[in-house]
Amino acid sequence: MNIIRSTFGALLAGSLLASASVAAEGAQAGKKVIFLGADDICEYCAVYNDQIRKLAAEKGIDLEVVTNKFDPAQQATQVDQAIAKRPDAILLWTIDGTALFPAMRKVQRADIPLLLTDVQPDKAREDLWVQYTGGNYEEQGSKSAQLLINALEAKGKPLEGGVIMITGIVGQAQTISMTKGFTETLADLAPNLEILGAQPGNWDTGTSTQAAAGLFTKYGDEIVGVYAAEDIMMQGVLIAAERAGLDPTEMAMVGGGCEPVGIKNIKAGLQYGTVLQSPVDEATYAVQSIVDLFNGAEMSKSVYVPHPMVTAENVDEVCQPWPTN
Amino acid sequence: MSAATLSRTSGFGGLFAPARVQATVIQIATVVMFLAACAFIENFASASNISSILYAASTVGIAAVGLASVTISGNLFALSLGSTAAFASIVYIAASGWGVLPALAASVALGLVFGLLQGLVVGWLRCNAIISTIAAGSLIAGLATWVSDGRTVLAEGGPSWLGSGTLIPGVPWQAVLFLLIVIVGEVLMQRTRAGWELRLRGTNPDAAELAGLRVTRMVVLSYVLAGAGAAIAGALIAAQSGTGNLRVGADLDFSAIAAMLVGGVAIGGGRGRIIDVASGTLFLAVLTNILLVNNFAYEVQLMVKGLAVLVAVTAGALLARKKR
Amino acid sequence: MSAPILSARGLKKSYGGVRALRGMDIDLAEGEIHGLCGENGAGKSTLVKILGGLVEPDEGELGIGGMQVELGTPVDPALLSIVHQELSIIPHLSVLDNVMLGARDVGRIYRRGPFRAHVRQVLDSVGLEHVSLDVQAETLPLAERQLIEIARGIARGARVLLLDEPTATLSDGEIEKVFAVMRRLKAEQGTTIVIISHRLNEIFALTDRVTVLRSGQHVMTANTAELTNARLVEAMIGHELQTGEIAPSQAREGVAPRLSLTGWSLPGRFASLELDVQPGQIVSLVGQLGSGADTLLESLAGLHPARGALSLDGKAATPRGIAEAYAAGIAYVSEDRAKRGVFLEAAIGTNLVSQILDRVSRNGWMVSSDVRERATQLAQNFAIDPARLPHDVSTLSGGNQQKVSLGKAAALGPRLLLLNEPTRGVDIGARAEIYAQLRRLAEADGLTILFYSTDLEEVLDASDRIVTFYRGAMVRDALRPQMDADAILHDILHGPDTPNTEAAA
Amino acid sequence: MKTLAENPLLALRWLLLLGMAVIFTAANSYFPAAGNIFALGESFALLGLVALGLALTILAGEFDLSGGAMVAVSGLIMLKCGADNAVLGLLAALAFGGLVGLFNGIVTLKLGVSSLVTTLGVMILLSGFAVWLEGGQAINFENYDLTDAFNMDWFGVLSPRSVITIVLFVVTGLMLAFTRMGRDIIAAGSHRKAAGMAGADVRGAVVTTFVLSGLFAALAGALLAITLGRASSTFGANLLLQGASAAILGGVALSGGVGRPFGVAIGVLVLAVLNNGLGLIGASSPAILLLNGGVLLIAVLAGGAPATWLRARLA
Repeated sequence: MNIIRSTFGALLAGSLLASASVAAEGAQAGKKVIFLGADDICEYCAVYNDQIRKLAAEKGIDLEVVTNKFDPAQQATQVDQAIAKRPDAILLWTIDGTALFPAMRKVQRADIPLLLTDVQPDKAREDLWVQYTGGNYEEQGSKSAQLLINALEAKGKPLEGGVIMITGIVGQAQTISMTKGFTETLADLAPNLEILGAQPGNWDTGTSTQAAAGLFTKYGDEIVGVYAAEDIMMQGVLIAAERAGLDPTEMAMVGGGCEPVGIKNIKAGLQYGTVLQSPVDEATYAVQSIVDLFNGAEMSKSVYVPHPMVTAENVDEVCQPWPTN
Repeated sequence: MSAATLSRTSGFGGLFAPARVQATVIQIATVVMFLAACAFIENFASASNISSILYAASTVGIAAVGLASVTISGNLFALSLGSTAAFASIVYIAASGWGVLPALAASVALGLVFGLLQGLVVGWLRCNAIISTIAAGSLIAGLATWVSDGRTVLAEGGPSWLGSGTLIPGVPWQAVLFLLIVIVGEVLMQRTRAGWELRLRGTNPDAAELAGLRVTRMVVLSYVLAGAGAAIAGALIAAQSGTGNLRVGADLDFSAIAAMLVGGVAIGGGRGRIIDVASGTLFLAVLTNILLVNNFAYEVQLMVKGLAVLVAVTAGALLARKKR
Repeated sequence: MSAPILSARGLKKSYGGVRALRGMDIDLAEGEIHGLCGENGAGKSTLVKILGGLVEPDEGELGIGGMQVELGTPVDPALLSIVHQELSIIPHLSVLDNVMLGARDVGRIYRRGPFRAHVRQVLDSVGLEHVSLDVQAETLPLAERQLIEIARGIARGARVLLLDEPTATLSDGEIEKVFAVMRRLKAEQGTTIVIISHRLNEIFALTDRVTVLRSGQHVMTANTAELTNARLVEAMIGHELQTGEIAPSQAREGVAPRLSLTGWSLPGRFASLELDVQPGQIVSLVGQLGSGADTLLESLAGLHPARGALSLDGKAATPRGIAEAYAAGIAYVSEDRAKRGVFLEAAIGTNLVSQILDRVSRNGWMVSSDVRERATQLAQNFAIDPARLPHDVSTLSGGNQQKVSLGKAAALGPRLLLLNEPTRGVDIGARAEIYAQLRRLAEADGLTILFYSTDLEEVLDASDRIVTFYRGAMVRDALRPQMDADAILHDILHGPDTPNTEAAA
Repeated sequence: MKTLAENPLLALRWLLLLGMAVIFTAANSYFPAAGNIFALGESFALLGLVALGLALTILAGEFDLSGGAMVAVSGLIMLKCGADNAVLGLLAALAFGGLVGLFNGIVTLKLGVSSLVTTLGVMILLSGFAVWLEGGQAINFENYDLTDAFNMDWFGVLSPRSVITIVLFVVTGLMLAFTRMGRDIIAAGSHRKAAGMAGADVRGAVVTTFVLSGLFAALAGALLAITLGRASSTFGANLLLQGASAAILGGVALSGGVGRPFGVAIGVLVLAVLNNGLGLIGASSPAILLLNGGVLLIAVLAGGAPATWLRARLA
């Protein structure tokens, strides 16, 4: 936290300054790319935004960052705006998984190459974009299920009993995919583990605390494992468990993201593990995607960032602390 | 007791006077609902579940008490509570190295300053109350984003007594703080000159002005209290989780408004007491907890909450009319 | 008598436990002017609202123009139209729209053109020649809004026109114009007019017949010509009443003035004036709207930034705001009781002490014994039932609300009390009580009282000294015994006698 | 100077609008480009309809908090009922919006309580209903012909949505100025009791504004769903506060009876241009929040004591 970090001018047009051209090699240098991303109010997004600005500048890409307060309607108009500016490419973080197909069609008709990041829409429409780089939410959910089973095994518990889920905001594409991946894998690998209840934690610690507290009251000792889609929500689950007098080390506590608070909890032994999704990785992949595009490299439709399972054993090697500036 | 001698709330009949009937009904409903849940829902009466209800009620309730001073003084409501709480959560965690009380004091100071500025804009410069607080909410959120750079701040060390300590099992310190604030608020509002002036201002702003009451000061005061309430709520949320970020207090504005209105505070000003805010908050917290404990789907929870607001207000209006 | 144009039978209406009307019959003849008298709470307003279809009675029948009317649904304004006591003028609509509001002959698409000429003519007839049709009503003074409301009733061409205290806010000159229109409507169009008024002289001057209500019941209907003032009052209150008039006290020699104004002026509102008033004197400021008399009163309370010097008991005390006025010992009672005078939704006791909170509190904490004591004492002084102290002011009648408003100001223990329309909308009985209380304050405490009123009866009944105004300038300053109604009317309508003044132009 | 003296807020809106247009054009040459004007029109269409409905209820002395939540619900209804037949979906969404408006109006009038309270309940209820309708699924719209039709542009700048919105603004303006209902709406908001006594159709006026507010919000939601090809319970979350800001910025007084659709349109434009321009120059999140707050603060100061002081000085 640095209060006097930037002047108001830099604040207003941070992206323009950040993209001041640095001598860089490759066909991408000097190309104009518009990145339509998410607002800094979400920490993950803030790290991603900082990172992509930095990496693009290194590569000499003229990157313009436009953020969005998780409002698909606003993002659709931002796509219109971006097309009007005739950039060499558009990099799009679709706030809502599928809301932007019509807007993507406009980009296609305008003959502007479209790259996607972070949120992967329905693959049936992948003719609309050149490449997706980023997380695979269904895989993340699936890995979380796997990790939960590993945790029970590691603790020497049978694969039976109840599991509760704390999900993201209801209706979001990520939430839908992660939930799907988790439930399907769990049903496949451990049919005797029953999902007792699921409540949204809205990517927020406080909401997750209340939601988990309710489920702990209802199911109490029946619960052998908890899946929270994000580490900051697992933090809420841990608080609720402590209040309910439950020992988190006795349960399979699985989060997601390998966020700073998750690293802390894993090291403290309160949380068994998490599944990595790093904003640094995602931003790096996205910039690579831009570089590949302009250098005529072969582009596969989907490139996923790695989602290794993380436990106390490998947390230090896998999870890099999020950079601050 | 001056409040009792000069208002219709005295005596048993006063509880059901038109102006008080909604508040009384909600108080009874809260108790009945609570007892029924204790009897019929397994584990509901457990210490951990009671404390979970109290944690949820304390944060929203403290913000709602502050907000109520704005409403009772006749300025409808403030929409800057959420961002004030978010900023306060960040300040609390950043300052938590100094200890719990200094960190709490730092957050409250922040809330006081933001409240004071809004109070001056609304009270002294006589600007539109709603838009001023929407503008303030946006400005505060902007400052908080700038200062925090969007990052979650984590507390050093383990949980503090304010975050997870209890007086007795089931009664967290946060609930004690809430109770204290309600009592102090109630006494200030009913028994002090400033409280009387604030309520009279809400009843009739023009008459209060012509009666020479200190209306500007009262309006400023109400926003200062609202800012402080929101900041304490933010600090408490931060203390619970050991984290502070911009998402804290995302639903605080409308939760606090709903709690206050359900409790029987009139949106038009002048009517309602601080204890009503507490009972409205507890009513919604118990209701939410019952739904959560029974694992009702999120959509059902929302719809029941919406219905509760509608029914409480409808019943209040109908009963008040019948009494007339 | 030919078949009545309006005939009501057995109207009953209760609000909760209160029986507002207990079986009321009334017949109105075509083309008569009919006075409706009764104290506040007698049921006049309820009757009017039932006749207009705004309130549904519990029982009863109503026929207008030979047709049975469905009770509780608004009556066609072309048949019966009401001019309400509370202003029903919409601030944000134009004068034209206000006059046309509620008319039934306006289509869904509202074409204003065809109505302009007619509305213009009606406005001219009530003395609003100078008011444009397109100006927003909120920009007009209270009296002009009342005239627009009367114009609305007239413009609808109703066969029955009900006027509920139409003159309460009007000056005498305006009242004369309105009455002239009423007489013309009756003569030329055979309109039946019902008028409710507390000003009995109006009843005698205008009406053909009078109906008196008391406690929700019909007491009598009589030809006005056969009535005396005393008989009418007796019918209204059920017993004889000493008039409200109070013997004026004389100015005393050699007593230093309480209030002194030197060079007191407000450019554009009133010209520089000098005025000395002794302790214990009750002075009325009289003038038509725009004469500056009301503005003068308000300026003494610091509500307008006047120039010049104001001193109290020889000490300079020019207030620059209402709070300074109170601190200096000047109290003010507003004419707009509901909006600025009292806190309707707060307890009577709270209201009574609301201006002396600093005196019933210690270090910011209210002292309950002091509150109770002061409130009870004030209630007794102003003839308010102390048992009702915990009840809201809104539960009181207009007269009792006004007593609360006065008590609240008197609680300050001021040296100078300023009253704006001290008894507007207050019935005869309560009026007498208020005048008596003012006199007690003046005599016992040596309080100086200045009031502004548009009610000639009130001016003559309650003052020791009368100061008249015309177009922003003082015309005459005389003791009550030297003044009568004709003199006052002459002053406020025509100004000073000198033929060459501006006023004559 | 005369206008500024008479109504500082009115003049300020224009100053803000023109000032921003000049600054943004100078900062980014794409601001006046056809494609950007088109994008501006789309923002105007969504916020405009919600703000217009809200403004009507404020004009009649009420306040409809449920507009934002209605956008989410109506979008979901549009796509769920209109999967095969878009017209059916649109009609269903509009019917639902109208009925909720009717409910809001009738409950508010019957209870005689502030509509802030009743519509707060309805707002929470509707958000729950939206999540229920969605049922944890992504609701998409496969009729891309219709979507394309709504995304086409006329003369490069106007979309069907913005044209529909402009037409509704004009119609609403005409309705208020030249119909009996319009006059009664202003009367009901300006002085409710007086309007009733004068014989204006107060109940009809109040219910009409709520129904229109519900209809406009439902239309905004349905059209949004068509153009995005998607509906979600998370849509419309920011619209309530923005709509209220736009209406009041547009000169609508919370006390009722004051304000006209034309002013509201300008208020909506101020916010739309501000956010469009900030997005275009790539302003950072804190800058966007601070400038939004700043513009509202300027607008609010123009309605307060500083403006009165200024007016006195200039008059």
